[in-house]
Amino acid sequence: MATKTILQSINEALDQMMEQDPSVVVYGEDVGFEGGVFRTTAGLQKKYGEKRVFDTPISEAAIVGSAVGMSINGMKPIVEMQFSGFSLPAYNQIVTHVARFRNRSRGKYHLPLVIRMPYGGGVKALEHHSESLETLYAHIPGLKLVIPSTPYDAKGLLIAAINDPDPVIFMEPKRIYRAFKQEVPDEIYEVPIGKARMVKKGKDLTIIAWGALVREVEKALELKPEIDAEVIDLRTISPIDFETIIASVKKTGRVLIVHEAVKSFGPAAELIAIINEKAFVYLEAAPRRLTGFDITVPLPKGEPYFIITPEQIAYEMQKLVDFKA
Amino acid sequence: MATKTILQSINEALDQMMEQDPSVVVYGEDVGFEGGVFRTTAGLQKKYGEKRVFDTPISEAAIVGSAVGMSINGMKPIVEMQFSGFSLPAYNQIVTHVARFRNRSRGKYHLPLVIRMPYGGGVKALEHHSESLETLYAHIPGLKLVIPSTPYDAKGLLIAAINDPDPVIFMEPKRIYRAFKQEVPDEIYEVPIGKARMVKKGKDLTIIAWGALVREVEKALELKPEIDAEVIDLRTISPIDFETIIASVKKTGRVLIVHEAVKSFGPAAELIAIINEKAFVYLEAAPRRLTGFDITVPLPKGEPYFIITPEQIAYEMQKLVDFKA
Amino acid sequence: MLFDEYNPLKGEMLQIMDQEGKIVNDKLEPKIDKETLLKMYKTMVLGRTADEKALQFQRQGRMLTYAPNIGQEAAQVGPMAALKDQDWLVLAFREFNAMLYKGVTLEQAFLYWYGNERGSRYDDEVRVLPINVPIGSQINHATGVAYASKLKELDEVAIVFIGDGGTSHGEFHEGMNFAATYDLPMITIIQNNQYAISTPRHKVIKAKTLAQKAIAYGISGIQVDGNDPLAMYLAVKTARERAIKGYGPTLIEAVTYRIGPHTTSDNPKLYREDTEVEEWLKKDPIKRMKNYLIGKKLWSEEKDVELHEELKQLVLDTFKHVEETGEVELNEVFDYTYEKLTPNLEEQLNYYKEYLKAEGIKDGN
Amino acid sequence: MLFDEYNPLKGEMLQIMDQEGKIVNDKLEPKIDKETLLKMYKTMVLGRTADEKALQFQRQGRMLTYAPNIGQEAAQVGPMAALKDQDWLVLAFREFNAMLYKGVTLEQAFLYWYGNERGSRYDDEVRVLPINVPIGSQINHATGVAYASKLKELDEVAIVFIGDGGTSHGEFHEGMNFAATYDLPMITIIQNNQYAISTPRHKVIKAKTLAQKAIAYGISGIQVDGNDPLAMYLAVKTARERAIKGYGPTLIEAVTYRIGPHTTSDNPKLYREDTEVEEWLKKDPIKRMKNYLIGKKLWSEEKDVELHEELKQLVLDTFKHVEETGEVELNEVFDYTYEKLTPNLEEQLNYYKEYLKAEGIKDGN
Ligand SMILES: Cc1ncc(C[n+]2csc(CCOP(=O)(O)OP(=O)(O)O)c2C)c(N)n1
Ligand SMILES: Cc1ncc(C[n+]2csc(CCOP(=O)(O)OP(=O)(O)O)c2C)c(N)n1
Ligand SMILES: [Mg+2]
Ligand SMILES: [Mg+2]
Repeated sequence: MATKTILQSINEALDQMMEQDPSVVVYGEDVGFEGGVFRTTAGLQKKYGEKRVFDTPISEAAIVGSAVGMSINGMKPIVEMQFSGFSLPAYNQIVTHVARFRNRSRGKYHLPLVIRMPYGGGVKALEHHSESLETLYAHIPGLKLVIPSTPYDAKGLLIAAINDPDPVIFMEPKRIYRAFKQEVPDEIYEVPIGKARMVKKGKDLTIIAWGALVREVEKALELKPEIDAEVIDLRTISPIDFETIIASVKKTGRVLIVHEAVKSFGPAAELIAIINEKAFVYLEAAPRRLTGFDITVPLPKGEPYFIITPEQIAYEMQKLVDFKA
Repeated sequence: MATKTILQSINEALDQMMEQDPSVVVYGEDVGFEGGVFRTTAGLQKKYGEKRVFDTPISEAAIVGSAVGMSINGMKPIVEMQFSGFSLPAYNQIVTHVARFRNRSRGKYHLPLVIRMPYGGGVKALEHHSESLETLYAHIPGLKLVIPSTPYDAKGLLIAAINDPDPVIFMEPKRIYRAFKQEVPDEIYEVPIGKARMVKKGKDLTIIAWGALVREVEKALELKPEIDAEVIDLRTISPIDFETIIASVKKTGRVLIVHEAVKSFGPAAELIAIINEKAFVYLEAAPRRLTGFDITVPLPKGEPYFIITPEQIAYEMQKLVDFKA
Repeated sequence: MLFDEYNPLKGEMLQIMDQEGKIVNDKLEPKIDKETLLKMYKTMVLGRTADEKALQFQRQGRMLTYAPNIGQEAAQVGPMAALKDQDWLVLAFREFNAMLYKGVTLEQAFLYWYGNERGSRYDDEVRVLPINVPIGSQINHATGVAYASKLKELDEVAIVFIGDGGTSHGEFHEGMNFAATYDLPMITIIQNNQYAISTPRHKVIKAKTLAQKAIAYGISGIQVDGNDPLAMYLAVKTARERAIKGYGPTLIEAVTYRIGPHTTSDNPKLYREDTEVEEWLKKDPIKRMKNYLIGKKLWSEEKDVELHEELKQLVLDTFKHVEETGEVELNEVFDYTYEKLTPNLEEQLNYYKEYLKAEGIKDGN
Repeated sequence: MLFDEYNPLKGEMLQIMDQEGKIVNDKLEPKIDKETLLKMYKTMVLGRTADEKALQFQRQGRMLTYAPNIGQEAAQVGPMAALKDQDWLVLAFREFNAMLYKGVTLEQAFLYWYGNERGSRYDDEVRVLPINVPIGSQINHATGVAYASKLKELDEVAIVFIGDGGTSHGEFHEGMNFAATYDLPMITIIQNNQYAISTPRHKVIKAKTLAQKAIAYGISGIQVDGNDPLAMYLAVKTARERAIKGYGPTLIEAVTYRIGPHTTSDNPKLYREDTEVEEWLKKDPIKRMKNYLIGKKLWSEEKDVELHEELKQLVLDTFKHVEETGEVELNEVFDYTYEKLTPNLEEQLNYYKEYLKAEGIKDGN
């Protein structure tokens, strides 16, 4: 066991799964020779050859569409969208095919593929390099959507995604690719899809977050030592782990959801709806959401207004515990 | 004044706006010579010529992308996606450009365009011809999303959309294109965007719906004469008319949201979140949502399981009024 | 080489038999065994019969929408005869005859248009992808299938169909380019039936031929008389050989005509003249194939009458069976979204069953 | 006709001056007035100077990402010189020189890469669309702009840039086909700089030339030495004349090379040899243009030294100004989503202001 970053964990998961299973192929724009613009696929082409790890034309629909065809013909493709903002040209393929082939063919064909994409802001990037598009994938029946927040989970969830018989969208919080290291087993292991992670037990309120914001929540806890928050890292955005969330809310009666995706029609709304459906009578305060504003992620000079800080989270925590019906 | 169907109202709105404003152009697949597969644009090419009303190649991205360019160069394009399911190949253009040009150019360019698309199920159609994709557009900052449910609103809202300085997605409930007639003024008039319609006042609970389902709700009322429901036709899905909704929920304390879009991460979730944020203490029951299941809209033989009936709405109404905290 | 000789820029269309089924290019007449020739013909007649009946069923309100293939039989059956069993067929939506030839049962094909997803679950060994509604997107599936075949070094190709209208879609471009990049064993057949719903091909595509689009991808392209089954056979056979040798994909434009409406919801009289249809009726591929077979003494008028009778009955019987067994159970609409029902879907299914029970509704349509 | 003579299938590339700036094709040497020639040259030098400085600023942590243009100046300035003021420039993202020529100020151009949207608000009369990040999608904007120009029967064209990598995108195809369909007054320049980030053009595009993609759309295409400003000028001038006459769009492949990294986040040493870069340095467009001007007695070494000094200072001063004024106010990030703040956005803005106040944070970054 050694300490690894999220980036290293992803690279290791890909490497080990390619080694173990010759049907795994990895491709996308600049994924092969260079090893990806973030270097998540570094070294793989050298090790597994140009046929299993390769560069593609700038054609997101072809990347995803071909992954559909490869899956049907026995491969396990893991494709990369260079940034989640550039998955949109492939959105038609993802919604109309990736999500539907099993249903359309009544189970004759299924697509055990993974679509990886770095996502989220905070890295001072150009337009379209910073969005958080969870809703667009979570709303589509037939897809699973997974987001790790730690090196350990990154490896385990990615392996689980590759082994999953259903197509998985795997969003990578690029802001923390290299932010910190963690002990990560050298072997292959799975972190189950569909299960949230209890980051910290608590009794005053429940905070739900995922991806890069889990760390920001942890920092916020330090700003508010007087509040005993329970923190849940959702990990799988779809299908949602009802159980963990509902158990927590029943206990605390108060809930704050934090995400960088824009607010309206965003993921927090679904969580609030579920909590209403399953734990309404336990609610002691109106659930709150702290999210990206309903605007385009600003270019770097304006981005700080958009990025959620530990201070804002702490501010929201206070509002929640102060709430009196 | 004469009675008109939704289809006729849409055709009339297009006709009158083209007549009034030479910068209006109307185009899309089969929109020109034939007048559209549903005949919404019938007669326009003959009247306004092939340059202003025309057939395009099967290229949704080009249809929407060219509308961006036309807007920049002084036109008011009204484009049609043959079915909302076929707007997905244009989704990249809509999200990255239609929604963002004003912001990107800090107001130098704005896009007063309208993207029309028939949507929804219940017409025994092939795959991809029946989806309800409100969330995909409502979640995107910079877009407005409008859905009429009556001939009167269809004409007034479409005219308002054409006059609106911001880009508007205009979804047409094709199931009721020809379902009924209503008195519709012959002149040009607007129904304001961003304002819901109070269909019926009531005190026991609030029902929010839009598009084809407003009629189904009305039918449900007849099945439950003992329940005095307030019915709101949302009309504009984004931006949402908070005021009307919150005023109603504060009065009734109970709310049912009915939509055909699939449930998870769907429009009802946002409404529930808003109601929590703004009227939590008034809630006497957990808000409920009656929506499409989280599956692909089935082909016609299975579609009846998916389509929401007045009986189901009535069943939900009863559950809501029966709820005791 | 065939594809040099018929380079699309030369403006020559490959034709082997004329409108009457007489060989006009005997150097190129392919040697096809009797069994295959008869299978080709019988499939075409079955396709035509089923097509005509489907239109009737639809008018009687017994079938839903239907997209007829009349006139395009050769463009579909010629290619299929040139393939091997292990080859993959990737569909657009107007390839009824190709499906039948490649092992989709008539019942499955009907069941789909009847409105039941089970109609897209072809038999396990049948290498056909389901009907693909989003125009153009199937090309990319074919590239993936072909990539896998090539990676595994198998003697397989993917053949994919698209309409003339479909070539304008971005996905056509991305898929063709992708296939060219990796020299994939893929064959693309454009069924240029002159229309995309109401829109004539010449009005929205400026290129003189569709075959010349191959040049954009640096691959071979050829324009073929799509109503000539032998020409279509030869083009695909040659393309297949090249693909297997590693020369990459081929783009084949089959020049043909949609005799019927776009679908049963369409009225072609709104946008085209009857005289145009009549001209094309003279080039009927079934007539040509029949004359060719009779000329070769492989077929006779008597056999033909018998065949038509037999297939008509088969179609009626099959459709009756579809009507008797074509309903969908509640579980079916939930069971295939994921391998296992998610907790969420389980809840939704249970909720619905509860509702049905509460209302005393039978669990069915 | 130029485009017949240089039909892309003939494999000839249009070149008017050689690597040293000597005219090698005097029949085609365009007659460009002195003022324009000097503007071309000065823009190229300004572009180069600004480019080199931007790389420095970025290394000093004062500029954000930056996509340098070094080596591609002629491919951008040649076309701009052949346009009229009322023509529209539709950008990809690597057209710094074209922007400057067409009236975008150096300050605006810098401000964008500094990370401020105001850098995309060019002056009202400047007909340039903002930098377009989603590869390929700008082609469709150009078709729309051109459609409007044609509908209004104006003497305007739209010129749109794309990279070699960008031609693989579906949107390139749809836009080119759309423009061809309606014979739109549009000119597409492919800056074939041999790379898409780390991916060499020849590895992912099988077609021998990019110009031959024109054939797929039934339009004119030509391959041009993109480091030859006169050749680029001539090709665009001819394309413009044809466009205005109603002959439709033209596809121009400018063969050039990206001397610098893809962006400041990229390390080209990972994927290409220095020797390759050195070969291309010999074809430097600025050297060629300078020699040409000196040969024509329009320029001198002394003036050149002066110009470089002057522009260097201009660049330093401008960037300093950008640093002093380049911050973004809170309202700016909210104000341009819609014409008016929606009630929802108003609420969000107020909420945030309240938060800042509560925390005693100054309303600013
Ligand atoms: C992406 C997409 N856009 C629009 C449609 C609607 N549509 C169905 S068939 C058709 C015309 C297809 O024409 P063509 O490709 O020539 O095939 P044909 O119908 O002639 O066989 C259209 C526009 C669709 N299915 N998919
Ligand atoms: C749709 C889309 N996919 C991916 C990217 C990421 N990306 C930015 S530049 C680039 C390479 C572009 O290459 P080319 O078109 O040759 O232009 P060049 O950078 O050489 O000027 C890529 C893949 C993008 N901007 N848009
Ligand atoms: Mg067609
Ligand atoms: Mg390039």
